[in-house]
Amino acid sequence: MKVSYFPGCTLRTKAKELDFYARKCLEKLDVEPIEPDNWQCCGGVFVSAKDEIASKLSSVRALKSAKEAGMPLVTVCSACHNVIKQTNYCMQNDADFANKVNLYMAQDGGEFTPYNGETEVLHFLELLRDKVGFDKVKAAVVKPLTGRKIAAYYGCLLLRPNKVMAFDNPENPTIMEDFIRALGAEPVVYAMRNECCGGYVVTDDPESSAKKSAAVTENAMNAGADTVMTACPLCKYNLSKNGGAPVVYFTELMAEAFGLKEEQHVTEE
Amino acid sequence: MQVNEYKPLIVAFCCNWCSYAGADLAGNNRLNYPADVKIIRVPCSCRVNPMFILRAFQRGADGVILCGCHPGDCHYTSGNYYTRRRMALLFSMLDYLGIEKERTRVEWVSAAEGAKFAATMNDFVETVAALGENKRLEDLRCKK
Amino acid sequence: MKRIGVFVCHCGTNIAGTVDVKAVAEAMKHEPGVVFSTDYQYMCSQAGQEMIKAAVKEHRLDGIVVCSCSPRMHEATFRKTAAAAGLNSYMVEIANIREQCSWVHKEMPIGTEKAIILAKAAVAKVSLNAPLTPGESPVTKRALVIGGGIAGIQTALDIADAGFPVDIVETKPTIGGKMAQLDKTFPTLDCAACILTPKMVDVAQNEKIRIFSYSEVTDVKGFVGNFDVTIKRKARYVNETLCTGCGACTEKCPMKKVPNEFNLGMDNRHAVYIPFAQAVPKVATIDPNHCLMLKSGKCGLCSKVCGAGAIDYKAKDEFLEERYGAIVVATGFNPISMEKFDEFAYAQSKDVITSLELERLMNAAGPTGGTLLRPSDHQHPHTIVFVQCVGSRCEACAEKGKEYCSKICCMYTAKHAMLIRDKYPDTDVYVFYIDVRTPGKNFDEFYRRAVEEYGVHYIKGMVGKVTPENGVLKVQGSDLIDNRQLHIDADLVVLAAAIEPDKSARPLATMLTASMDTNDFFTEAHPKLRPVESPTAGVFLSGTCQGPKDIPETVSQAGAAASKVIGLLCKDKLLGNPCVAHSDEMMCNGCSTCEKVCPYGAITYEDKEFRMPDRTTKVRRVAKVNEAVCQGCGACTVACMSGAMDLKGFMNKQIMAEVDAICK
Amino acid sequence: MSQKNDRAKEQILKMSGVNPLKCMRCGKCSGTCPSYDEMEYHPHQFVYMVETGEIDKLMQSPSIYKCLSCFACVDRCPRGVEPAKLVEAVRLTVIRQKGMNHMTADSIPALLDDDLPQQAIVSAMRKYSK
Repeated sequence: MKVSYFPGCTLRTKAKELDFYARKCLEKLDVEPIEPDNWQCCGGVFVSAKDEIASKLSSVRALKSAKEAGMPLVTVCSACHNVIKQTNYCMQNDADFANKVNLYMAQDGGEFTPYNGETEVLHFLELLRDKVGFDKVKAAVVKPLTGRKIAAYYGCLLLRPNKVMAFDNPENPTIMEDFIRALGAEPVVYAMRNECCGGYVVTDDPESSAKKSAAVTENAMNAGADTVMTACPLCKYNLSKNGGAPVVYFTELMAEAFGLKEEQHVTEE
Repeated sequence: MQVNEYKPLIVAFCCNWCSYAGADLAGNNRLNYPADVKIIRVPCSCRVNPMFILRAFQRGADGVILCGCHPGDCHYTSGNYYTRRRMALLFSMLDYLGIEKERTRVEWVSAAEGAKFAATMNDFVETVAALGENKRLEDLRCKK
Repeated sequence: MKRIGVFVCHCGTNIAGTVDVKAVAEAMKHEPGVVFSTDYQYMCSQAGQEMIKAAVKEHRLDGIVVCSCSPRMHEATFRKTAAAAGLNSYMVEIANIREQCSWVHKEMPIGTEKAIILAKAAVAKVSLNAPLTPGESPVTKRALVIGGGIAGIQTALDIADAGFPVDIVETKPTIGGKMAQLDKTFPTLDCAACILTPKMVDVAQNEKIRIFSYSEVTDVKGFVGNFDVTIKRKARYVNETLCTGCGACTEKCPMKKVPNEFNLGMDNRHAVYIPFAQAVPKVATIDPNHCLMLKSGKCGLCSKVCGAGAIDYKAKDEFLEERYGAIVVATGFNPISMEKFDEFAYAQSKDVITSLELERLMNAAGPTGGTLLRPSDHQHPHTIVFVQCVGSRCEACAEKGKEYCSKICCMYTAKHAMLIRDKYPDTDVYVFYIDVRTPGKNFDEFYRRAVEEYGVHYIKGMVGKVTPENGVLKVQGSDLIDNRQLHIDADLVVLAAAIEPDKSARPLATMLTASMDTNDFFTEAHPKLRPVESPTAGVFLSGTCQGPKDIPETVSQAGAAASKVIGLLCKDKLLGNPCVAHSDEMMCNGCSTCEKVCPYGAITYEDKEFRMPDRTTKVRRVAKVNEAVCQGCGACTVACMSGAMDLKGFMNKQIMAEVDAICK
Repeated sequence: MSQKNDRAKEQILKMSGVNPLKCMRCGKCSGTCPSYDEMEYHPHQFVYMVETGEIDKLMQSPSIYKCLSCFACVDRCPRGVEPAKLVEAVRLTVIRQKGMNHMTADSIPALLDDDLPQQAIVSAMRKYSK
């Protein structure tokens, strides 16, 4: 299977391991990730204002190139996923917005075909659940994470707004727990797993995000977790800074279970 | 609302049990739709003979809409299924004859869906108005 | 040529406000066949009807057009008027210039123009009307009540009281419904079981009432007066007539860990069980999903201990066919699933419960014997938070809850809060509310007592998140009056879940061809004037299947439905619908197409002799419509290729005339 | 209601696509908001004050920088009102004015620590400046 693979900027810098292990695992699962040419930053956060057009063009370009390649667009970072999926939803449902975007894009030069949200946007976890299958993930495990108690942290970006993301039940999601089970570990369910870590507000009011992150990790630890798992670099940053629990990316855990972690290490530059 | 003065002539066949009651409910709730819509009551949408629709177009109707109970809810159990199949055929034949598909429509409106009735009529009138007058099947002998 | 009279109604200003009624009456004078045309303030009034009668005599009218409200409103009225004036009652047509004209258009010229066109169409139709005589059909003097909750019980008792036999079909092993699960009832706080169980016994002992428990309606055919109903009696593996309800089988059954539905899964029952002590009928039922004998053939203990020899592992589902004159739907409600509201942690914590679960926790016959203990650790809760409107009053497109107000939650929450404070004064009780809705006799007084006498903390706001942590439920909510966010450490959180119609209602509505609203509540024939009748003749509505209701309202509606049923069953004959299909033998070619589309099997064929022009006779196969069975849908008229089939009252030429009048 | 600002109200409604009249004043948004205590005006007040046209007060309040865009209020609102989109529209109305950036490129170096992901900076610039 070939998929269009959108890494995003953070995965090229501070979150190299998220990307690195993702690719390693895909190899083992017979999925070939193909990076769109000249992809640009998704913008980090989706601006909900209807008149905000220019900042969403980079997402549309990635979507359009996936459409042309005839592949679903797979994202790993929660933030990229949220921005691209929400942008795609606007392209499908807001004719005025789509029209304006297409007018902009027509100026890119070359032969132009309008884009109207045809691409399927998948988060890496959705790819595993819906296309690869957790059975196949389970079968690829060579070193099951037996005995580990892992608390999945969803945060906001993967789940909300649910009308758009349609990722899982936003109040009682199960995809990450099923993933953890497939790796042989025990998932820890706790209420704060879908509450916000404080997000980008850390740049403006670090105290605010410290409070929120601490509440999340505390709830996870009290529920008996030894590790917190996330898909988002910013969540990882906030949670690691403000709580005692080790926070790891889901791809890293998967690589560990697949027996790929010892052999390969991210090279620090 | 219409910028031009052109008023389409719309004939709506409504089944007695669901859609006619839905139209009444739209009235009870004072939900406006254009007066261009004229309703003919039939016991069931399956009572609508294709001849009636052809006649309407011959006589200068610009659009014809059939409203019946939702599939599965027909007062006569299965009448609306006949409607659905018959009209699919008729409408594609009409399309072939030059009566655009947008001028004909089958819509399911229950007795509880006054709002849907009004919204459907607003949308249909707007769609037909955008197409302009139907001249294709009009029988000139009927013209005054 | 007909002599037609046109009568234009003002309906006060309802019509006259948007339609120039005088102009309509004037315009109609010039229509072919119209010999008289006038307008009047209220046509449906006594004076209006007298005016029509007088005009019929004076102008020798043989066709009447009334331009007024919807025919669904007053067609029957004006038909009676016509009959009283000596006309055939089917010589009347209504032009709907209120619901479909004056009420939906705003400007007088537009409304008037359309009213004139609608009136012309009615005149065109009535000039082709022919007198019709309805057929008669007998009435089967027996009623069916579907659902054995308080609504069904009350309806059945009232019908039986009038002397008519009634059958109750209930899907559960016992009648009693939701009310049997309740602890106390508002606003009088009498115990639900104390007032319900005597009624259940009355039903069991009433000679006129048969109870088909553990049964379902699987098919309905026929029409008012003569419904043919198929009832599936699910195999209960216990012979109902032999079982004495002693309970010996239950005691010996080794399968003890089956979640008990009656206590909403908060404790267990056996695989062979009697739902509760006062069950009616009091007979055991074997749950085939859990019975060892039925699943693996190894056990048979219950059969050994049953002194009456009632156990029958080979029992099969049975199907009964019965004929009824009237059907009452009383299928009731259920609380909605809390799956999409897990911000309240219902799936995560046993101590987050619904109000119905709380009823069982407070009930002396419930899993805790009536002591309020939290489900997780069986400790007494000291802080309890109630959340109102969980899933009620949700926007439709949110797809989480229900758009309507569930009506009963404000009152039962006040009741719960009050009872808890009464029994356990050391408990703090908080109620988060959006609005407190108490329209009912002694309802607001009751709610105020909860606040003033029992010290229940009512907070105007909503809970946003419940976080279970270290055995405590951290409740985060808003207090809009104090403009602050509250954080309460609670031991128990009770959700007032919205109620929805029972899932069996939708397929049943399809079988009965009774209409439903978008929320799957049955619709009434008229929201104000015919609230207990379905638009489908002979089908009546009782209780929450029609909309959210409390017990007093349900009981009054149940009685009202019963009186409507009695009114129907008292009749010996019913007049049918004369608007039925009719085949022109001279045109029919006997192709059988109409027979295939008829949903009622009303069309048969016969070989008939015809005299040919050359004086020979020829036998031809022609269609014949059974007018007592035909319901007048008209499917056959369109299917007929030779144009022989037509529908009385909605003839081809009549509808054509309407089309022509509109498109002129 | 002296502080009515109808022009800004119209702009904000258009930009956000929110209809505050759908609000039934249940307070669930403010019950769920994780940043409630940091805010001067709370989510339900944003809805109400936009409806009444008291936009100026909202524009001057630091509350507009406290919203996490976590969308919990949007998902949990029983009426589909989407308060977060109103907060965003008010904030954009402010920062799109000349010289009203809440955060500038100059202030970024001070924020940097070794682990802070780019995502945070990019997002902050997008949310806090034009």
